[in-house]
Amino acid sequence: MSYPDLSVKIAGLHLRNPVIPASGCFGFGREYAQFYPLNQLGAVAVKATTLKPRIGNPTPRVTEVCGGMLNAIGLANPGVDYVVRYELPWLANQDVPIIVNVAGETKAEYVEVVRRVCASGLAAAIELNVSCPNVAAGGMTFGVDPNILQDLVAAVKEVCTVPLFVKLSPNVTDIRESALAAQAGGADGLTLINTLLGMQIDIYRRRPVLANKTGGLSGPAIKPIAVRMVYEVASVVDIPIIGMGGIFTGEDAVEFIMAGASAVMVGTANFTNPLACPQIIGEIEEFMRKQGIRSLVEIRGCIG
Amino acid sequence: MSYPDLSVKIAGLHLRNPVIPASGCFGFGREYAQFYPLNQLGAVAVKATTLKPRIGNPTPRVTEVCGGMLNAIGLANPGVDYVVRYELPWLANQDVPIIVNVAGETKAEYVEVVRRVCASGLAAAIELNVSCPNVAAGGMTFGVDPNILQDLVAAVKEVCTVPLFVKLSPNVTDIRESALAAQAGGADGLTLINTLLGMQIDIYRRRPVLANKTGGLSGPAIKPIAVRMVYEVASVVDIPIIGMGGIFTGEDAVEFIMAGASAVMVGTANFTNPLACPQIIGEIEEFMRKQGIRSLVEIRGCIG
Amino acid sequence: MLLRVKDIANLAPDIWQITLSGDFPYKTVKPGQFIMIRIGSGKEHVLRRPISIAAVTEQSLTIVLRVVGRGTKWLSERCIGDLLDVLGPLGRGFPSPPQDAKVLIVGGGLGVPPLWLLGETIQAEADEVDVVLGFRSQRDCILTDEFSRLGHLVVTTDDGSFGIKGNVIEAVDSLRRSGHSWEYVYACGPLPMLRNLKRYFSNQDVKGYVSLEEHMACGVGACHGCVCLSEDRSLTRRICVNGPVFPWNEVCL
Amino acid sequence: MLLRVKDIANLAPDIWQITLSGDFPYKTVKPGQFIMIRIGSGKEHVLRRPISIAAVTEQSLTIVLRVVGRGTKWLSERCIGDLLDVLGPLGRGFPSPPQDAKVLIVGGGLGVPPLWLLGETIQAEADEVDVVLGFRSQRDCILTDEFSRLGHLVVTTDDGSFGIKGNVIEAVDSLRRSGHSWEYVYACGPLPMLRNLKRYFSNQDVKGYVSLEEHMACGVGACHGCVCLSEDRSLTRRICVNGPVFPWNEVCL
Ligand SMILES: Cc1cc2nc3c(=O)[nH]c(=O)nc-3n(C[C@H](O)[C@H](O)[C@H](O)COP(=O)(O)OP(=O)(O)OC[C@H]3O[C@@H](n4cnc5c(N)ncnc54)[C@H](O)[C@@H]3O)c2cc1C
Ligand SMILES: Cc1cc2nc3c(=O)[nH]c(=O)nc-3n(C[C@H](O)[C@H](O)[C@H](O)COP(=O)(O)OP(=O)(O)OC[C@H]3O[C@@H](n4cnc5c(N)ncnc54)[C@H](O)[C@@H]3O)c2cc1C
Ligand SMILES: Cc1cc2nc3c(=O)[nH]c(=O)nc-3n(C[C@H](O)[C@H](O)[C@H](O)COP(=O)(O)O)c2cc1C
Ligand SMILES: Cc1cc2nc3c(=O)[nH]c(=O)nc-3n(C[C@H](O)[C@H](O)[C@H](O)COP(=O)(O)O)c2cc1C
Ligand code: FES
Ligand code: FES
Repeated sequence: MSYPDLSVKIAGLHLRNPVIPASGCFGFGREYAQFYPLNQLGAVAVKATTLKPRIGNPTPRVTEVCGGMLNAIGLANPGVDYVVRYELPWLANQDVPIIVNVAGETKAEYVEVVRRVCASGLAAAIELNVSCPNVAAGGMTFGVDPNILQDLVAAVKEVCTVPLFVKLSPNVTDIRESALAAQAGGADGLTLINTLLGMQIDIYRRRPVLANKTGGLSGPAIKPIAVRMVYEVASVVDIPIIGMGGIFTGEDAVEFIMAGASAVMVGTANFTNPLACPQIIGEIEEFMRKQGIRSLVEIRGCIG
Repeated sequence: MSYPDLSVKIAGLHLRNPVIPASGCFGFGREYAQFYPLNQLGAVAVKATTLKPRIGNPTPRVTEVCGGMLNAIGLANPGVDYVVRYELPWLANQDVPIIVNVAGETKAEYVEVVRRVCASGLAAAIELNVSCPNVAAGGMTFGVDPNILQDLVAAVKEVCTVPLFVKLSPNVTDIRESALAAQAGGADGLTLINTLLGMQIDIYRRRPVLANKTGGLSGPAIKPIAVRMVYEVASVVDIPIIGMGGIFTGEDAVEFIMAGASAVMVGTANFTNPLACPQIIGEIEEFMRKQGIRSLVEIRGCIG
Repeated sequence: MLLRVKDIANLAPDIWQITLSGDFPYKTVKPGQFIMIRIGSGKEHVLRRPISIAAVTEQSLTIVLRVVGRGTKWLSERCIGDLLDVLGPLGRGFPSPPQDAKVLIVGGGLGVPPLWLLGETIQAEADEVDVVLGFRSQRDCILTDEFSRLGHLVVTTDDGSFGIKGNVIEAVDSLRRSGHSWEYVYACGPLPMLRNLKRYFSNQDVKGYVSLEEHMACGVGACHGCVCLSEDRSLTRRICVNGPVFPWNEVCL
Repeated sequence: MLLRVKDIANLAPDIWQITLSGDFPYKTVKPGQFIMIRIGSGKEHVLRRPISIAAVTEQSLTIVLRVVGRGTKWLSERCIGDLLDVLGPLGRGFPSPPQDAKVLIVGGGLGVPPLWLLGETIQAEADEVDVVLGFRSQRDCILTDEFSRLGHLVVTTDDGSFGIKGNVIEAVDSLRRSGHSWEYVYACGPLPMLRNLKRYFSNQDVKGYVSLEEHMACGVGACHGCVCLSEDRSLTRRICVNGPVFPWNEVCL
């Protein structure tokens, strides 16, 4: 049987395969390069970058829950100038496309960060993080109002010289509205889902486990919600989708592709198993081989 | 050490303890009476009742996912007249308060069902199901628009002669808005959360596992979301809350109480372990005894 | 109930036979009844898996299962001495035929195990028992030795690698053409097989019973997850408590 | 890496010592380093648990843990022969003191295990090693025999049920008043203990190193979950890769 073709074309990007470590779960790539060469990956989505450096929320800011985890990192990052100068160049040398996740508190900040990232020439694509539940200003507020979202995307699109992905929040009544707003604003693609807002209580200390009280829920627990949302969004938009939420195995990834995603991102699984991404790539390939699927296009959105 | 007092007073109801099997997960009580006397429970919430009998959705209509399950039962029930005549009388003899879950496709239908249930004199309380994700008309549509919700609750309240609880949908951007709308409409209490809409795909058959495609996600996977929502709602309403979502142990139940719930409901856990409810009651009692808590009021909402 | 794994054996690729012992009302078990087994001990798996009782003694019960997903995989990895959390016996089994009745038993694939217990139970009473079992291929054949002791056995495989090539309906048909006739038919297997069997006997004076499968949550009648439609499609029946065995003229196949 | 449980023993109520063997770079291990252990094999537990390396030989490593939640409970229930999925050695350990330095080791509760390996490592080189260990009560005391072989040992308990009644700072203070002095202080234990120790030595010419704990997700520096603040609170340091051991004047305790 011939070797299945895992490559995907998405919003003008050519990826070796559809597996991309998710933003915030892979740093700027350095840490996982000790486990495998990063050019095995389809692309790498790096940690959210903001205009100014941010130290993030107080700790504890991660905790485990059944089938997942909560995080309230709070967009900790060294700021766009540092990222562009000291983080991206190393990663750009690893022969893997870089997707730079961008966050901000104001429209102007988003625009400025995207401008600087694009100017560096190091990003293959931008992922606009309008859905982070862990910061007081900005972040999710952009993600839950379609009008504000469309306006933000349009403003960013004007300065964005690479494909622009918008990362949608699942904490909404109808994610199709957000998706259509992002598309109307000029997004070249969508990534979904970000985390769902959750809380865990330490009943012996009588207080929330996370210092920030609430945090974003990720991991296998959210997979059915994520698959449903990818399916819903795929049925209303024309732009490609990168799906994520609880992907731990190749079979999980195939679920997202059948729901309509062109590629997938893997977050929490990297923590459970640092080799998660290459293993998932291998499992997708094995599934394709066993099922006689030559290209992922054959099964993308196949459940109709 | 003295025996801790598990009894709770909620919206005028006196319950022996705060543990109530959740609607749809306990039938009309008969099936679980073979495992233990139902008067050990705080109350019993029975399966959703509609005006006409409903056969529900095609099968498969339940499936397991990581840390939970999806269901798309679709409000299958024999109709209010049958329920009032053949199901409630038996349960009413078990010496346990009955909370009757009511669903409908139109406001008029809700009102009529509530009228007939109240007329029977067998219900200790009504729980308005405005959040079922598994039916085409009605159900969740009432749950996601605050204005429609308030109007519905007000209409039902007029004919409701027992305490009226409104069960909120988690599939919304801000559940506090639904909570305030229900309160404004005259609800005596709130129950939350219902299931989150999810989907699972059988990648070998290339189709959704559930015949209905999507279903409601319940079980431990949703607990952090549910705890967060109870906490959010408790901070804005004055009426009592019954919390639920993934409660499997007494410690889980205590989390909801500390988040602000006066009582809890237990759904999926009954399937995993038919003795879940009495065991949870025992574990709450043990926790209270070990921590020197005499009454649940001492810890309700204690994380502030 | 916690039952202990007394024995676990691989019968065919992906097919395992597990014998359980411990406190269980073995004597009350009727052929066609099933148990619900908890998977793991944590919260990852919230639904028990329904598995038919394939054989029972005074102090043990045996199940036969095919690995199709995570739950059955986990079960196949149990070791002798492990404890399983079991609920049962559940459901209504096959009604016994009257003394000296002429009986046909038809099984397909993993529908075969519950018929084993049925065959053993009615062997004594029935006049003659014909058994037709269908499998995909020789490597999937299970319990054929056991059934050959119970009556006249015909085995079919889709690819002809064992027994007669063909499906069970064809085998039933040629039995009938060669003079066999039956008053009671008991069947368990894939839905299309049951549907075709019911259709095959539709104009004949035969009492037929089928055992149905559906995804289950509670296993005790509370959740309404496992329903099938009544023959006239007006009502639902809960497979876990009203079945899994139904007279075939009462349900819509 | 999959390591095999070679030995598991209960040291004190809820405290377990586990020795692991298998392919692991034992020789590179520095005192203060830790491993991240996967809990279970399914998807219920997605975060590994950080546990310090308490002792190491050429072919095994030992950890000591207290059961405080689901993960440590699961670990305590392992049996000899079981495999554990381990990541490590992780983090930067305690720097060795110069030859003939005067060293004080201070441990509190479950901060004691990583200091065991430290003590063994520096015993040869240091001039004299004073060790002060604090526990809540006699029943919580662990590794005291091991430490008494490493140097001059003082044990305190909050309730006086073993050793001296009081906390470790008081014990350190009376050692100093009785003439002891140190150039290097190594400490691991609850944050308040570390904070008080740093304050106690604040005006003295002592190099202090503390090992910090925080909830971790990745354990390798990628998630920024496990940070502490730099002394001036302007920056964060990742405990898993920049620590867990820090010079105490570099971090805000
Ligand atoms: C009354 C009854 C008796 C049965 N007896 C046997 C038997 O003796 N031997 C045997 O091998 N199998 C039997 N089955 C089928 C068996 O229950 C399923 O194969 C099993 O539940 C699959 O679980 P899984 O986790 O391996 O598969 P998964 O596909 O991972 O299961 C996911 C979910 O779907 C449900 N599910 C999937 N397939 C089925 C199915 N065919 N029937 C019911 N639920 C399903 C599971 O229970 C679980 O909730 C019986 C089913 C029923 C209803
Ligand atoms: C570098 C380092 C070394 C450690 N060495 C040891 C040791 O040698 N012996 C020992 O007994 N303990 C040690 N701990 C603490 C140990 O990691 C926690 O007790 C353990 O993770 C608790 O897990 P649990 O599932 O039992 O508890 P739960 O409370 O159920 O855990 C829930 C989540 O919180 C995290 N968590 C809870 N408490 C802590 C904590 N104190 N530190 C870090 N994460 C926590 C868990 O990792 C998990 O993600 C160390 C911690 C760190 C950071
Ligand atoms: C620790 C952590 C940090 C994250 N940081 C970011 C971030 O900076 N930007 C972003 O868009 N998403 C962030 N996410 C969300 C993930 O990219 C992803 O959307 C989510 O975790 C769901 O995928 P998973 O279930 O595979 O983890 C973070 C998630 C985790 C767990
Ligand atoms: C099989 C099933 C049927 C349900 N039917 C109803 C229902 O009829 N009415 C209702 O308000 N909620 C229904 N629910 C939702 C539960 O009452 C509960 O809100 C939800 O399952 C979350 O709780 P849990 O995680 O403890 O199951 C149903 C849930 C399940 C799993
Ligand atoms: S499985 Fe719940 S009613 Fe049958
Ligand atoms: S645990 Fe992820 S950075 Fe330290």
